[in-house]
Formats: sequence, C-alpha cells, structure tokens
Amino acid sequence: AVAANFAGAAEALARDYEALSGHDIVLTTGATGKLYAQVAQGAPFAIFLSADAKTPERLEAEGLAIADSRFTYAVGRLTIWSAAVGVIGADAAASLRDGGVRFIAIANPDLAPYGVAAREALQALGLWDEVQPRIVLGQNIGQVFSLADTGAAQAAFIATSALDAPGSAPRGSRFDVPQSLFSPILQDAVLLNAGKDNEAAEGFLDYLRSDAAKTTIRTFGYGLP
Amino acid sequence: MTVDLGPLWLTVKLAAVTTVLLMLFAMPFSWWLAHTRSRWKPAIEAVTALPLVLPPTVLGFYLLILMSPNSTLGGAWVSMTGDTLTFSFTGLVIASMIYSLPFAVQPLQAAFEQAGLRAVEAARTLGAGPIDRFWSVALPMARRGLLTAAILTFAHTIGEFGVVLMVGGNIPGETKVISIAIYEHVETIRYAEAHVLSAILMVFSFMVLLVVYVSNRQGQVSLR
Amino acid sequence: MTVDLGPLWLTVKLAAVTTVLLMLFAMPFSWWLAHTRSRWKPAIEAVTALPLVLPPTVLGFYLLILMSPNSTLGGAWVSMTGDTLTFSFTGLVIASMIYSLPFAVQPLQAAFEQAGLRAVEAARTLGAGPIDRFWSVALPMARRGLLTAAILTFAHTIGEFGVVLMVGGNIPGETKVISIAIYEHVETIRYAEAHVLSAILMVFSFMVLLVVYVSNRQGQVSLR
Amino acid sequence: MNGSEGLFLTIRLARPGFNLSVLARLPPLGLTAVFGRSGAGKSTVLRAIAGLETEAQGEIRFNGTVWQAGQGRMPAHKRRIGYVFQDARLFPHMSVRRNLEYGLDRAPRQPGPTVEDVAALLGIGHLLDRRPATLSGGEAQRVAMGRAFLSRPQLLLMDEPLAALDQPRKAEILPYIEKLRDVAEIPILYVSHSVAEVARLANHIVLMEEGSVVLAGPAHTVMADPTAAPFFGVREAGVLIEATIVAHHADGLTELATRGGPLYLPHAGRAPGSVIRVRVLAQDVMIALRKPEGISALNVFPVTVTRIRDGDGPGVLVSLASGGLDLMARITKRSANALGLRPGLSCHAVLKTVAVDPSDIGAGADGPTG
Amino acid sequence: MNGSEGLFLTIRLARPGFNLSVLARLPPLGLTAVFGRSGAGKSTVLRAIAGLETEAQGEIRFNGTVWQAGQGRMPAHKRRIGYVFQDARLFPHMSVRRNLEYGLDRAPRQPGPTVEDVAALLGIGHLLDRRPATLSGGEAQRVAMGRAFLSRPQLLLMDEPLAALDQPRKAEILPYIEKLRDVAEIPILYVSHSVAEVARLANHIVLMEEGSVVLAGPAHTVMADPTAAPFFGVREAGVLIEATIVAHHADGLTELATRGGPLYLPHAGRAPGSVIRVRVLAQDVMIALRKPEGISALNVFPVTVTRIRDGDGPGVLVSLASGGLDLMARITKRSANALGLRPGLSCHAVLKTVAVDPSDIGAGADGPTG
Ligand SMILES: Nc1ncnc2c1ncn2[C@@H]1O[C@H](COP(=O)(O)OP(=O)(O)OP(=O)(O)O)[C@@H](O)[C@H]1O
Ligand SMILES: Nc1ncnc2c1ncn2[C@@H]1O[C@H](COP(=O)(O)OP(=O)(O)OP(=O)(O)O)[C@@H](O)[C@H]1O
Ligand SMILES: [Mg+2]
Ligand SMILES: [Mg+2]
Repeated sequence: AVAANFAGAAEALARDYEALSGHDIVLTTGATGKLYAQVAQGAPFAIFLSADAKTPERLEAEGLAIADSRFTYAVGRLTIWSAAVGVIGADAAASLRDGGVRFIAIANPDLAPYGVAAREALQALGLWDEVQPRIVLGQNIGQVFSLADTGAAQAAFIATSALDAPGSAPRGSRFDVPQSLFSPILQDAVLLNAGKDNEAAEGFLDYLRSDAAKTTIRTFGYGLP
Repeated sequence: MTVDLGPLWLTVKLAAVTTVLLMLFAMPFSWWLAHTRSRWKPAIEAVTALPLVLPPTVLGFYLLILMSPNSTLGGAWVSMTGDTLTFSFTGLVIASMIYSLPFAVQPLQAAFEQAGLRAVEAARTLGAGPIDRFWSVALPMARRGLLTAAILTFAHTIGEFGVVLMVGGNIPGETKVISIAIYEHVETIRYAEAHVLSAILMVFSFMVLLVVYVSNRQGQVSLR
Repeated sequence: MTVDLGPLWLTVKLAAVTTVLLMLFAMPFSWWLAHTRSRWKPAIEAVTALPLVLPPTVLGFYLLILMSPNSTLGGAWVSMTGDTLTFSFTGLVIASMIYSLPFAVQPLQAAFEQAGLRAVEAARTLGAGPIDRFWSVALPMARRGLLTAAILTFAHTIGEFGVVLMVGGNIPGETKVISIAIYEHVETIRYAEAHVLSAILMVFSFMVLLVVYVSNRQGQVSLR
Repeated sequence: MNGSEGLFLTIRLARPGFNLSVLARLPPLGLTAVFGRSGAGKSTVLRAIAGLETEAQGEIRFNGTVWQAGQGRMPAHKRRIGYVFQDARLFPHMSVRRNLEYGLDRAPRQPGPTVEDVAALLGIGHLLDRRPATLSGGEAQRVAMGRAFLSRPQLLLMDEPLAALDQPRKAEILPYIEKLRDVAEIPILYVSHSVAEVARLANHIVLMEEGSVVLAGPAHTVMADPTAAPFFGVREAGVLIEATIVAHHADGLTELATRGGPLYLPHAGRAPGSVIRVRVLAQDVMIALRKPEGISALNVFPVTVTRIRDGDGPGVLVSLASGGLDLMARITKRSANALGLRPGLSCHAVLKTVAVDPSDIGAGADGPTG
Repeated sequence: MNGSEGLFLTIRLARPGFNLSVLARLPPLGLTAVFGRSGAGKSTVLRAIAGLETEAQGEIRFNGTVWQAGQGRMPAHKRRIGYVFQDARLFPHMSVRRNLEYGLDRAPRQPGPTVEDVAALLGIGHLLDRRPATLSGGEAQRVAMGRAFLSRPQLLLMDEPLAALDQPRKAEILPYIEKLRDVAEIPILYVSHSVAEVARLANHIVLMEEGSVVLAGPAHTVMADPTAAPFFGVREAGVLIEATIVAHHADGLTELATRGGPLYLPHAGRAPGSVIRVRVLAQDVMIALRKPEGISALNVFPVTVTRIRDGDGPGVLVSLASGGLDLMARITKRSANALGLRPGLSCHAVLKTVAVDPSDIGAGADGPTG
C-alpha cells in the first residue's frame, strides 16, 4: 500500500527490487487515510508506505503493524509552481502577491502533510493572512497539481516530486521552497501485521534503505532523512 | 469535537439550485428526445448518458480544463462577468448539472415516452398550443418521472463531490460542501466527526425525501 | 506509455454482473413499491434513495466496516466461504449494488406506477398468475423504465470508484477497475495515460449505449 | 336446476356517492343480460364476479365452487372466466396474434375454437401481425372479444362488446355468441344498452339502477313487465313468443306454428321442427274490428282484448289473447276510442310479416332459464 | 351556399394495407353523419380534419380558411374544433370540472353554455369533483362530450359519442346536439353506427368503405338510395318526409300537413307552424287495395304504385307516390302477388301512427344542405 504521491517512485523501486530478488510486488496506491481505514478493516497489505509519519505511528500503536519496523524512507520537498512561464520568480512572496495570481492551490492541511508544509511556508513568508481568500484546496498533492496544470489556479504549492520525476520535461515557472520554511515532511514506512514473516516484504523494506533505492528516491524529487 | 454545519447549507443550496435549473433544461429536452424522429436520436441518447461513465474526479478534471480562465469558455466567462467560472458557486452548479444530466433526462424521457400522446392530442383539439399543452398535460402526466428525476439529481448532488471538489476547489463557505467535509474526516481518521456529520446528512436527507414521498402520495393520481 | 486494458474488462464484468443482479432484485421490489398500500411506503421509498446522499467514499467506508471480517456479516461470510467479502470481487458487486440501488428502483417504480393496472387486470382474467403476468405484461409495458434503470446502473457502475476503491482495495486483476486506474493516473499526474484510458472508456461506453438505444428504437412500441 | 348450479351473488361495495348492493342468482346456462343506465353499476358487478374488485364484500359461488366468501377469495386467474372489458385493454406490446393466443396458452388443453376460427369469425384475420395501437376502435374491440373467446372460459363476462360495431358486423357476431351460449353451453353475463341485442340473446335479464337490482328474471317476463318499460323505451315494448318451424316456402317465407295459429316470417334459417323465439313489438301490431281483406299484411289473428293500459302521451298498450298466444299492440288513444276497444272485445290483430326483424329471431327457447 | 363556405376535403393517406382517399365537400351548416363499417376510415378522416394526422396529404378548407394545403398546415389548436374522441381521453390528473373547463379557458371569451349548463344536460353535475379514473364508461364519455361542447368550437367532430350510453340518456342528449346544429349553427361531423341517430340528426350523410367515400349527399337522398341499404340494414329502409305542424290535439296527437295530406303523430313538441322531418320506415307501411275501415291505424293515404323492386329474400320494396309525397313500403312477394301490385295501380298506404318514433322526428329541414 503506497501513498499516491509516492506511486511513481514506488513503481520504479518495485521494478528494481523484483529484478534483484525475484519476488513479486503488487502495489496498491491511495490516499493515506483511506489506506489506513482499509488496513484497520483487515486489508491484506504487507507494507505501508505512508505520506506522513503520523499514520504508521498510529498503526503501530494500535497493534496493526509490527512494532519497531517503522522508518522514514523519504522526505518530501515543496515547490511553488505555475503552469505559466514567468509567474513565479526568485522572490516568491512578491510573485504570489501579484494580481495575476488570482488563486493559489495548496493541499488541504487537514488531509495532507504537504498542505501543512504549504501553510507553514506561507506563514514563514508572512503571506498566510493576506492570501487566505485566494487559497483553494486540493485533497492531495495530485489534485493540487491538476488545479495548477489546468491554469485554474495560477500558482500552487506542490511536491517537488511532481515536477522532477524522470522523464517529465520542465514547464512553467517554479520556486523550490527552502527546507527551513517548513517542518520536514517525513514519509514513513511500516511493516504491517499481514507482512509478518513475509520474506519479500521484509526484503523490500531492507531494499528501501539501500543506497540504490536512495538514488532512485532522490531522482523522483524527494529528500532523504 | 466541533461540527461545522456551514457545509450542510451550502450543500442544500447547491443541490436545490442544480435540481431546479437542471429540471428546467431537462423537461423540454427530454420531451423532444421522447418524440423526435431524428435519426440522430440514439446517438444523442447515448451522449446524454456519458457523463456517468467517467469517474467524477476525472470528469471534474476535464471540466476544470474546460472552465479554466485559459480556455475559450472560461475566458469568455471571465471577460463577461469579471469572475472565474472555476472555484465559484456558479461553476459548481454548471459542473453538477452536467454530471447529473443523465439522472434528469433518462427518467423524464421514459415517462414522456410511456405516457403516449392521446391526452396531448385531446389538448390540441381544445386549443392548447405546444407550450401550454406541455405544461398542462404532458408534464403532469409524467409527474412520477419528474419526481424520480428530481430526487436522483438532488440526492446525487448532495452525495457526490468528485466533480465539485475539482471544479470548486473546496473553499470554505463558497464551495466546501458537506460531502467533502465528511470525506475529510474519514481521510484524517476522525471517525467520530464523520459519523456525526453522516448521521446529520442521512437524517436530513431522509426527512426531505420523506416529505417529498408523502406529499407525492397525497397528490397521486391513477393514470389508468 | 503502456496502457493496461485489464481494468477495462474487470470494469465491464463488474458493471454487467451488478446490473443483472440489481435488476433481478429491483424488478419485484419496485413492483411491490409501486402497488403497495402499506403506510410505510414513503419511508421505504426515502430509505431506498439514501445510498445516494452519502459521498461514495464515505458510503464505501461504512460498507467496509459492515463487510470486514471483524463484523457479523463479514465474519459469517468468511466462515461460510473461507474468503473475505472485502477486497474481493463479490464484495465489490455487493457494494455496487447497494450504491446503485436508487438508480434501479426509482425509474422502474415510476414506470410501473405510470403503466397502471388495466392491462394487468386483463391478464388476470386470462388465467395469468402473479409471476406470469408480471413477466408477460407488467414488465414489457414498463420496458422503457427498465432500460433507464439498466443504463443508469451500468453507466454509474462503470464510472463510480469511491465505493469500489474503499471496499475493493484497488487490487490489480481483482478489484482494480478502470475508473480507479484513470483516477490514479490523474492523481499521479500521468495525464497522457489518463487521457487515453478516458478516451477508450468513453468510446467503449458510447458504443454500448448506442447499440442499446438503436435496438431499443427498433423494438419500440407505442403504448398509447 | 340443481341448488348449487349457476352463479350466486351477494355483493356489497361502498364508494363515495355510490353503493353497490347486489343479490342475484343466475342460471347455470344461457345468457343473462345486465341492463341499466350509465353509472348503474353494471361494470362493477362484472368486475366483482371476475375477482377484480378487491373491496367487494360478500359471497360469490359458481357451479358449486366458492369464489368468494368472507375474507377468502379464489384469485381471478383461477376462475376460468373470459372477460371482454368495456375498453379493449389489449396488450400494447404484443401483436394481435399474440394477444389472441395469450389466454389460449394459459388455458387447460381442451378442444375449442382456434385462433384462425375466431379471427375469421370476427373479421380480424388480416390484422394478426399488427400492433394494437394501429387498430381502429371497432377492430380493437373485436380482438378483445376474440381473446376472451379463445381462453376456454367457463363463464363469459361481456361489457358492451358490440357497442363500437356496425350493424352488419354485429349481425355476423351475434350468431356466434348464441352458439357459445347454446352449443358450448357457456353461461354469459352480457352488459348492453341495445334492447335489440338483449331481446335476441337474453334468456334472463337483470335490470340495475343505482347499484341495486330492480328486476331480474326470465327474459320474456322482464321484457313484458311494465316496470321495465322506461329502461327499454316505448318503442321496444313487445312480447316474445315461441314458435315451431313448419316449412320454408319457395317464396322465401317460413311458416311457423304458434299457439294462436300460423305465422309467416322471412326465412328463419333453421330446420323445420326447430323451436325458435320471435319478438313482436307492440307498435308493429294493428287492431282491426273486421278481418281486413286486400291488404299486404299476411298475419292476421283473431284475438280478444284482455287489457288496456294507458301510457304517457297519446298511446295505449292493448293486451290481446289468441288461444294460448299473448300479443301486445300499441295504438293511439284516438284509435282505441274510435274502435270502441274494451276488455273482452273480439277483433283481429294485424301483424306485418316483415315487421319481424330477422335479428329478433332467437334460437331455442329460454329453456335453461325456465 | 357560397363557394368558399363549408368544409372542403381532399385527403390521401397511405398505411400498410389501408389507403385513405377522401374527396368531399360538406355543407357549412347542419350535421353530416359519417357512416361505414368498422375500419372503414371514419376516425382517420376526423383526425385528418382536426390536424392530428401529420401524414395526411391534400387540402382542407373550412369556411374560406385554408387548414391544410401542400406542406402548409394550420396547427390543430388554432382550428377551433371540438373533438369528441372514440375513447374519452380525459386528462387523468384533473378533476372532471377542470377537464370541462380546459377548452373553455382556452377559447375566446364569447357567450355560450357554462360548465353548469353542460353538466346538467349531460347528467354529470354530481361528478364534478371526481377524477376520471373513477368514472364509469358512459360517464367518461359524457364528460368528454361536455369538454368539447364547452370549448366554443366552430366545428364539432364527434366520433361515436353516444355508443356507450343507454337509451334514456341518449334521448336527453340528442335534442341538445340538434340545438347546437340549428341554433348555435355549428356544423357537426358525426360518426355513428346507429341508423336511428343518423336518421334523426343528419342533414347530410357520407358513406365510407375501405378508405373511400362511396356515397355522399343530403340525408333524404342517401337514405332512400338502394346502394345505401346494406349499410343501414333491411329494417332501416324508409323515407324522410317534411311536414308542417298544424295543431296539437288534446288526445296528445299532433296533426301535420304533408304534400300527401294530413298525418297524425304522437306529440311532436314544437310550435305549430314549424317544419319538421319525419322518418317513415318502409316496413311500417302497409298497402291496402281498398281504404281500410275499422282499424287502429289513423294515417291512410291514397297512393299510386310507382316502382316495385325485388330485394334479397322474401321481400319487395314498393315505391308509392301520393301527390308530392313519396313513401316506401316493404312487403312480402306473396302479398305483392296476392294484391296484384304493378306500377300505376292505385291503392292505399296504411301507416300506423305510433310507428313513427319520436326520436325519428328531427327539427327543421335539411335546409342548409339543399
Ligand atoms: N372510485 C370511485 N369513487 C366513487 N365512485 C365511483 C368510483 N368508481 C366508480 N364509481 C361509480 O360507480 C358507479 C358505477 O360504475 P360502473 O362502471 O359500474 O357503471 P356502469 O353501470 O358500468 O356504467 P356505464 O354504462 O356508463 O359503463 C358510477 O356511478 C361510478 O361513477
Ligand atoms: N398504423 C397503421 N398501420 C396500418 N393500418 C392502420 C394503422 N392505423 C390505422 N390503420 C387502419 O386504418 C383503418 C381505418 O381506421 P379508422 O380508425 O379510421 O377506422 P374507423 O372507420 O374509425 O373504424 P371503427 O368504426 O372501428 O372505429 C383501419 O382498418 C385500421 O386498421
Ligand atoms: Mg360500464
Ligand atoms: Mg373509429
């Protein structure tokens, strides 16, 4: 079970791991909250690659996951992006204040860690109260990207990974938000009860921590712990 | 635990406006579909059902493209009204209407086809023009189909949020409907709030539907 | 870019099975609703429309709880069949049937109510028992409503994924239907794949609906 | 008549502004005409007998089988009835042929008319592949009749079956109904507003008014009852007489023997020796003091005046007896005075031969009724 | 008659197995009866005139207004017609009152009968708050008639309006139709299978067979035409004669003057001086060589035999002339031989007074037609 934002990277990782080990990995993607509900209702998932740190912690606390199997496999990075060229400049705050930016899309802070990060970044830039009426929310980072990509929102706080996946051509204008402006977006992995004593599952978790995997994760636009 | 009822009223407003406007469009359109002899009829009927087959968020995605200020339609709207179609209540209504179109057209068309034209012919001989006899005879006789269309549209607009989420941008007070609020609670594992909001929504909807069905029963007429 | 068509066939299978099973249930149930004089009728009618007002994912959430092996129902199923109801095709079918219930019942009930009982009475005097006259007279006369019900159910099962995603768990080959695949592509920003799959889905659905409507036209009978 | 044979009814049904309360015992054979004004409750009675009026209270028995008693009801589809509704009620989604076959397919296999027989009789053979929506009013009604005939019924309920048909078509169908009544021995309940039809077909008549039966009995009794006159209209008063066919003459006339003497009629179409029923309208009978000579009327009976009844208007109804034969004559008061008519007077009844309409000649006596 | 007045039709309509081709010119006033067998195309013609048959080709003009020509059509709702359909077609979702008001509300404000007038006439006053589904067959048909009457029509199209009604009810409604025809001067096209109705009401008759008009003309001409006999049936052959009311006598008889001499009838209900129309059936006329004495028939005319026609069967039809009055007698061949009838022979026609049914007395002559 993989959080949607990590789906692309997870596929690449799974492919590599399969080649390496001969095990078959079946990926299921979805929103973190939905996956949690399914796990809680007995879904046959072995591993959970969450988009946050909170949910794996909770799974562990509720005895749905193997104790102490939790670790951070990736750290999310944040980018302010516009589908149009020249909208976002080096002075991100000024760009966002510009009248041409009618709507700013961020992920819903209640739902997505990227939303919390976007809010923190805006607060750090001293813009939060000012841009409040122009904010529109996406349920997850994929939707936020859609809102900006279609031009409905002229700027968006998206995951850097959405732009930097291998094969995607650079478009529009962007500003990568410095890590200092928001608390780190830790994405944790955990071994679920269904994956207990599952060789392939444990092997995959080990692989995630390998250097080869770390390189792949980085190429998809994520940071590392 | 705080339960914000704002989204409920927004939802009801959206559902009501969508239902009324969609019915106004669907009534003449379904009538035409029911009685046209055009060779294009089956194709038009098939197209009418299509909004259903795309997943709501995906349909929302395409509607977003269609209505964004960069598009012809969205751009024209901005230059006409000064406001964008996306992220506005108007945009939500349009998107909901498109998505609910099959629910309105299908039952109405079926009712018009089934009612036949005998009584409408009688109305013609009694001096009723096309619009007159549509309102005074055809529509009341297709009343049960109208009710079905309205209920499906209303209930569906209350419950569906994929399209709304995409086109509306989930702005509190403006485009954040109750279904999104419940969804958020489920996603963030705040099940208690989700249960309460769901219960409120269910009870409210049940009451509305019950009133509709009870009054329908009273006004019911055997059409035999 | 690889386009996996597996989800399409799974979707068609799910939609077909759901439609057939739901129709089999909805036909007698709608007939009963259309002609019962029970005082509970309006309440039952309102309940029947309720699956629509909950957001699909939320409804899916409750169905998930209901069908999970920890629940009475889900547990019983496991001990009976050895398999879980959740995350299985069977579970999907049940969930889709519940969600699409209003689309099947509402138009059918409307058609039965509108058709009246005159011809059915004639069938009674000609020696046709209740089941016989239902199949030979009532149902064919409500044909247009049956068609509407089937089309709405079919199209809606193709397009909806909220419930399916929740209950089915998006397992390739088992519960990963095309709407989820498209949704995933959009969510994971692989728009090209999404466009292709959407186009395939639309064209396929259009063809199916066109065939249905054309053949409906040929078999059409004036009921006047 | 066996006590349990025939149709026994006690039905009560209350509707706002209308109360049905019918108690009747109908003979197990023959045709019973239900006659009454629009809204009298005729269709409702037929519906109750068929088991279609779920709110009807009371008891219904047919040939010893209980169809309804207390809360118990035999379902309509088990009653083996053929119902011709006032509106045709064809199945719109089936061809005419499938409509005709509908009841046949569901009836016990037993000999009886085929679809082709009935289609030919009713003149709907060319319509078999058509849909009901394309039929004319009379065509639809004929198909509905055929559908009921074909369902091998044990009781026929016919609600104004011939109202939408032209005279020639009626003349074709009436003998078939008579055949069902007499040969197939299917009892028939027949609602009609046409006195001519009733007079020709009915063995038994039930008169209804405002939900109740006001008069019921054998046809000849009811038709001769003055209470019934307003139902039938002045012009239709008359008597039904029984006669035996003696011979068919070469000039097309049939000679009949009646209890009052020989009677000449247009060709009656039955074998000599058969007993037939002839309706003689009061208005077709003239009275002459002396036996008239040199006139075109062939039937002249010596009679005695038995009774003179004043009607409304300028007419009087004179009852005449000739041996065992009763006749009625409707003449003007002026004539009655001029002729000095009084009970006991001997005179002659003059009956124009052709005044007896062939369609007023029914087969057989109302035997099963009596 | 002005060239552009009246209803002018040339309609063609092809259906599988049925071809309608009607060319007719109907008078601007009076009632035209459309008569023909079931399936002859009567309803189709009415529907075409009303503008309901979109596939009908040809031309329709009414009182100088073009209703249809080439591709041009005046919409049905602008034609100001009142249509009584063969099936009632009431609006099921409206009360009887709202049904009645429907056409009235949409008609130009002009004087005419009110809902109450029409409800009283048709005996539906107690049904005003009911829904059509609860009406009996005849009640529904009466409401449909009322609805058409109230729509202030300029042309009435009536498709078997009285078929579902009992005799007394018919007798109440017929005079009203006559009033519409004569007083309100609304032309009426009237489909009926009842010869009695047609004979009473029609100024003009159109006979249809298999989609075509086989005979059309003034009522007296058509009714006396032998071609028409099979349509009407043997019993209905007769003549229509015009007579002027001379006096109403105390004994209830009305004395009429005809071109052949005085005629006595039951009370005819019109003022002395009025011209009325009387139908005398051939079968109600007897022939006597000498003037008969001491018989109950009051009307005896000296006549001359003008023609003797053989019919099928045992009867002959004898045409008789008395001054300007034509009569027909239907007698047996045997009698004709016994009396030695031949053209030119002088004899007496005996007509039983009451053989003339009050319902055969129509008001007015077929003046507008002639
Ligand atoms: N639901 C109802 N409420 C009130 N009155 C009703 C209802 N249904 C029928 N009636 C009345 O019952 C009476 C009898 O109806 P029924 O159909 O038996 O008459 P009918 O004798 O067949 O008349 P017709 O010759 O006109 O067909 C009518 O006066 C009708 O108005
Ligand atoms: N769609 C159709 N296809 C073929 N024939 C048709 C169609 N519609 C009507 N007809 C035929 O047209 C003929 C005329 O019908 P119409 O209703 O005018 O008859 P009608 O003279 O009014 O008869 P009735 O006295 O039985 O009412 C009928 O024989 C009918 O079967
Ligand atoms: Mg009736
Ligand atoms: Mg007709």
